[in-house]
Amino acid sequence: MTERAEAIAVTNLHKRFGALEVLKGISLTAYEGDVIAIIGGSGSGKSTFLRCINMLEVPSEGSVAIRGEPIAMKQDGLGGLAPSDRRQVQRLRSRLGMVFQSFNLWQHMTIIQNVIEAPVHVLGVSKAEAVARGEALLRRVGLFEKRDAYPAFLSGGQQQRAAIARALAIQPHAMLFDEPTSALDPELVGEVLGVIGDLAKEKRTMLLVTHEMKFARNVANHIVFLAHGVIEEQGPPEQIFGAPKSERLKKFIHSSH
Amino acid sequence: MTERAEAIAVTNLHKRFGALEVLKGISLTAYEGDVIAIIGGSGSGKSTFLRCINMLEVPSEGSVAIRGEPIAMKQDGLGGLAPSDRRQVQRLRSRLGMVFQSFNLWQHMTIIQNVIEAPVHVLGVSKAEAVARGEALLRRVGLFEKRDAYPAFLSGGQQQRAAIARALAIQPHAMLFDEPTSALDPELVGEVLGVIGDLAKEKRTMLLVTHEMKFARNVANHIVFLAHGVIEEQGPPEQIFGAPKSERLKKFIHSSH
Amino acid sequence: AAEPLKVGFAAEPYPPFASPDAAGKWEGWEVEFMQAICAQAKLDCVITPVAWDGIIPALTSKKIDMIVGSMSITPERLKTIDFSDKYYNTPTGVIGPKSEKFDATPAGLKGKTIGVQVATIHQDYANKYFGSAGATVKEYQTQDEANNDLAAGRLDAVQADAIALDAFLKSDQGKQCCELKGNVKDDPEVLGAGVGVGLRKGDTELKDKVNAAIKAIRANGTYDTFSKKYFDFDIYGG
Amino acid sequence: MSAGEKAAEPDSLVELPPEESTVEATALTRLPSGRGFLKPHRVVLMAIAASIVFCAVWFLRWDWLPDYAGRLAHGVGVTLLMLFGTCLLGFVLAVPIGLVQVTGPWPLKLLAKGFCTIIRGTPLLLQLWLLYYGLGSLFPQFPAIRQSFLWPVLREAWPYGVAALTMSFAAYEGEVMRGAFAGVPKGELEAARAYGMSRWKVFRRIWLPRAVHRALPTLNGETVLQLKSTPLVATITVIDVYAVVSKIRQVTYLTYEPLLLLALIYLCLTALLVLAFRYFENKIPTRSA
Amino acid sequence: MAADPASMIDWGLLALDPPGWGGVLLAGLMSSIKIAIGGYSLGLVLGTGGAFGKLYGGPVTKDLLEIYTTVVRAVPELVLILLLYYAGTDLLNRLAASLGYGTVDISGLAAGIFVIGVVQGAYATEVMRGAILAVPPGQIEAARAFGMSPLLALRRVTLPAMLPHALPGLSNLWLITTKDTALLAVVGFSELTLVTRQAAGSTKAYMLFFCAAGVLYLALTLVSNLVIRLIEARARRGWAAR
Ligand SMILES: Nc1ncnc2c1ncn2[C@@H]1O[C@H](COP(=O)(O)OP(=O)(O)OP(=O)(O)O)[C@@H](O)[C@H]1O
Ligand SMILES: Nc1ncnc2c1ncn2[C@@H]1O[C@H](COP(=O)(O)OP(=O)(O)OP(=O)(O)O)[C@@H](O)[C@H]1O
Ligand SMILES: [Mg+2]
Ligand SMILES: [Mg+2]
Repeated sequence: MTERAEAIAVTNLHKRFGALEVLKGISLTAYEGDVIAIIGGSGSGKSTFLRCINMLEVPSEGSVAIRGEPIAMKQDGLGGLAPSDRRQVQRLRSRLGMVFQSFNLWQHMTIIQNVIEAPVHVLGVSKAEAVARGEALLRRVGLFEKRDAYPAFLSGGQQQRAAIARALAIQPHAMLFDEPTSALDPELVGEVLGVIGDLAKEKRTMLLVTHEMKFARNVANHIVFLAHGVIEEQGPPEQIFGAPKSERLKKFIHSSH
Repeated sequence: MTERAEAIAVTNLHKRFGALEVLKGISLTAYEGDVIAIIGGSGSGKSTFLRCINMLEVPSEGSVAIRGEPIAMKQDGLGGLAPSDRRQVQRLRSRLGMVFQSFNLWQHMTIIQNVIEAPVHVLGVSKAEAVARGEALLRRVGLFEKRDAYPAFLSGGQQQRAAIARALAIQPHAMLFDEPTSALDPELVGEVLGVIGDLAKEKRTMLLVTHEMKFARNVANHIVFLAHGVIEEQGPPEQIFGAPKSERLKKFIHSSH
Repeated sequence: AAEPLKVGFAAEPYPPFASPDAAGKWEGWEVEFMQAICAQAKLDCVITPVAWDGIIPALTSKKIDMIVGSMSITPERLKTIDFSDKYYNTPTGVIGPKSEKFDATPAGLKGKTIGVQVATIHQDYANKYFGSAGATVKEYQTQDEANNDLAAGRLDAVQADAIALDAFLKSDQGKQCCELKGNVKDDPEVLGAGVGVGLRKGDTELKDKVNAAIKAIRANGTYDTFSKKYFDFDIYGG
Repeated sequence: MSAGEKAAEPDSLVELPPEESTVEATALTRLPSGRGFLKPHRVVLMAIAASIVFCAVWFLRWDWLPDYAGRLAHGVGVTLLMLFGTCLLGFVLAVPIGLVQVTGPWPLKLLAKGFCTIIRGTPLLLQLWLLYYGLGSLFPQFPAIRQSFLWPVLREAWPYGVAALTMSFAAYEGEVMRGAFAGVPKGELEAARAYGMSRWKVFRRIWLPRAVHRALPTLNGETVLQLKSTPLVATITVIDVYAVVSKIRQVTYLTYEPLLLLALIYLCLTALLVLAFRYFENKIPTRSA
Repeated sequence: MAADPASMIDWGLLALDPPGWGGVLLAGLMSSIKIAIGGYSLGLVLGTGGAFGKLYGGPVTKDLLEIYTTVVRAVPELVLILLLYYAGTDLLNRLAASLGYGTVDISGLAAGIFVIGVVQGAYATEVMRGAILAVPPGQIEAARAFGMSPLLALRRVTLPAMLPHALPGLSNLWLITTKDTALLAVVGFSELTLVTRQAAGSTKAYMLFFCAAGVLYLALTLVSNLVIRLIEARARRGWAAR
């Protein structure tokens, strides 16, 4: 693993909401091509961890580096941290493709407009080029014919696939998925997992919070089990699912059928 | 099975929405104490079937009898049917406990008010008695201490348990569940299934539309598989899940992991 | 001054003193009076209609410079604005429906409902003499509304300045329903001071000019000339 | 706008906006709450406010106040009477107006819609005049009416004021109730039917209370608007507090003082209304973020 | 009033040229519309600023805006207009005088627009604030996650996304504005209501002119409704049908 470049490096990350410490010192490095699944019970801090990586939540302590470039932080005067360079954050964010649990497609734009929005208005790609690439991506997730539909007219599964295309459109260094299927009806889960599985096969760097154990096992090369704000256990899927060591992990795997 | 009384008898039920025929002649009899699980793909007509039983949807053809009393129907002049005696429908409904997918608790009433509403205002039970019984029911579903809370302040699982208590409060001849857990977060499903499982053990007559195959298998004594508006296959759980005959059922069981 | 003098008129029509026609031209006795004094004092005047509600603030905030609006001079008002000398003072009359017979005396109006325009000397008078004698005094924002209600039978009598009443009685509406019941007994303390031009406090220069002009047009006959067009009696009063 | 309102929007992918966000805009329920009220900047603001009040008292003329205190109090009484009378009557009308627009047969629907459009499309002042000077002055031409026992009432001004304000409130509130009725989740009504309630019972026990509760913040705003509309009755000789103040202005020719007093009176009345409504709203808590 | 009102209607009074008052009424209507458009636009600007100030401003900004919206919404418009118009110009004049300028004369139109704008601004603030709150936070978060700067996110996502939520409120405000212009009569502005009163008072044909004005207002409302519907259809294009 070590010969590959670092894609995301998180060191000693802490996050407090008021008195509640949600993350209690997490360090994790994702190398290029890694597919890391983050599992854990509800409230264990998985989403918070993912959101700290692109500064949607500002960490209380610790540091995050994207492709070797540490995000500059400063004290915010209230005993917490704050990014010191907003432009840097925006630049780094513009190459991290985030896919949300609830899709968060922009409802006032058609699917293709959603997909080209960030390339055109953030990265400055020409519109023609963005559309061409966007259409290719939509074709890839099987949504080409929905290109001019508005999100509200699509099923949940289609919306999530569109969201994935939107995230891919910025040619991201890494993709961040926060429970991409848990807002979907059971019948629609498959189509989205299929698309993500394909991405994994291409060796795209991905961090993936999920409740779908079977899927995590098949797709990830590294599993991180979060419990109460710390990494309780991590390792390759065979080890985590086949030979869990910690009691908590055993119980967790057992309970999630 | 035959020595028990009929609780619900549906004969040759058809339901059309305009040109779309959703139910194409369904006959099914539930005897007292039966727990019947209705399974099937999305759009196969499960909800419609359940709703026809208490006339929330008026059947286009066929008849429904509750405890041997057929619901009187008349032609409505447009080629469809309509209940001919509204009072009869109201009376029969007042002994069918329906639990909805989205709970449908009355938001302007506290939990205990929700529970005593139908007993007091429909069945004419005295308020003191209704409260006493209601509190017992709430205790049973583990919600006694939430008795004076408003539904909006409860979790989905708690709301659904309250809805079950509300349905039990009318001392129903039969309970109708329409996907009682599918609006719940995965972690909350268990608590509701637990309550329903307990009811099943008491041999309450129940019709249960569900996506939870494992649960249906454990709890029901009879499984009905609906596809495209007809009963494609039915029988005891071991047979349906263990030795499905129809291709559709095999595929369905396979797909729902 | 290069700036023309802005003369405020109540935007609501008050014939025969001042009312606009459809072309927006103002006409009436007060319009001619205003023109006469402006000509006399060599002032360049323009008519600025302002709704009655806003006419005093318009004066104090210098949106207009004087008000020609049939404003009665009262001590209470003198605390806030200034007045020129009176330029007319008319008897006060009471009108009522033809079908009913009564006099304009406290006894005659007992038990009747009598309409007056709010915050006028007529209101004070009606309250003092008729209200205390068992009549109901009803306040109206404009004279027109009181007249209308009289015609509609919602009032038994209207007390106002005889000229306004006369104009009403000559209109189609007034001709049919109503007649003059007589003028009220004078009480200089209430009805006294007459109508003056409203001026900003401290604007003594203008006040002097206006007073002088009023005296002059009274003296040189202009006043009587244009008054005759409207009235067949002496509107200046005693 | 209370966020809790929207928590229970029906099954749609996108959140639909509240039916009547305008009127929401007039809802004054969000006044600052007591707790955590005193912050340093607030103390400064209040000091500034106090000094303004002091200036107003010191530099302006208030000597007329004692003379009119009684009449002002009476005027406030008339204003409140008009307000509550017309709001209650208007609400009673608004419920069927809103309801038939949601479920009624089309002729009624059309009628209600037309009523709302016409009333909302023309200024209240015009309606008031049409009623009072138009309709009201037709009555006396019929001796039958003039001789009838109704005449003493019909010749007064207040019935016309009440009628105009009531219709206005009914039209605006009818629209609000339409939205509120339509916004009650279908499932809750269905649940009521599923438990054997008759239509009337569903309406009385579930639909109406639920709709009224949804409409409360808007209702609050509408009531404040109605409070601000009541001065119009002064134009037809009903002596409310506004008429008293205009009279003071006419008598004294003071510009600001009576108006400032009037603004203060309306602020106080509004505050009272808001507190009252807040009390009702809090009776059934809604979950807000 | 005459015994037979029907025979009394003199339609000639509504003729477009004097002595008919039709032209005057139409001119009044035009003035009303002019003021309404001006005041409404100002209200929108104030409302947008106010909404963002209330949501994202500092504590002092928030409190001041709260006072602004509360007071303006609690006090009758007529009182506000008198106070703002006269006290406002009074103060302005004194200020100008103390700075050595002469008195400034503010045109009735400008002042009217200003006053209506301030009143509408308070309501618009609340409409916009509600609309912004109604935008699912995830939409804005997604914009941030893709590296948009706050301004870009505002322009590309927040504003267009809130529009459908704001439109019903804003269109209602527009209708209110058209009727509020009647209040400007007190500052001497010849809008529809004032000229109606003048026409009615001069001719004594009260019913005729009140009805005529009512019809004009109603027509304005109905036309506005049509336009609003078009705008709404456009803004809601991304919305699933109800
Ligand atoms: N903005 C916030 N303010 C306060 N507490 C928060 C906030 N966001 C999250 N939390 C708390 O932090 C804890 C972890 O939340 P997080 O969303 O990261 O959990 P999760 O592992 O993603 O859970 P789930 O599987 O339910 O999504 C929870 O207890 C949550 O209540
Ligand atoms: N009121 C209605 N009007 C028209 N079509 C309807 C109506 N209700 C249901 N349908 C249609 O009837 C079919 C069956 O619907 P139903 O809700 O019974 O399916 P279901 O088996 O419950 O599916 P799901 O598992 O998704 O709840 C669907 O195609 C649906 O679109
Ligand atoms: Mg999460
Ligand atoms: Mg269903």
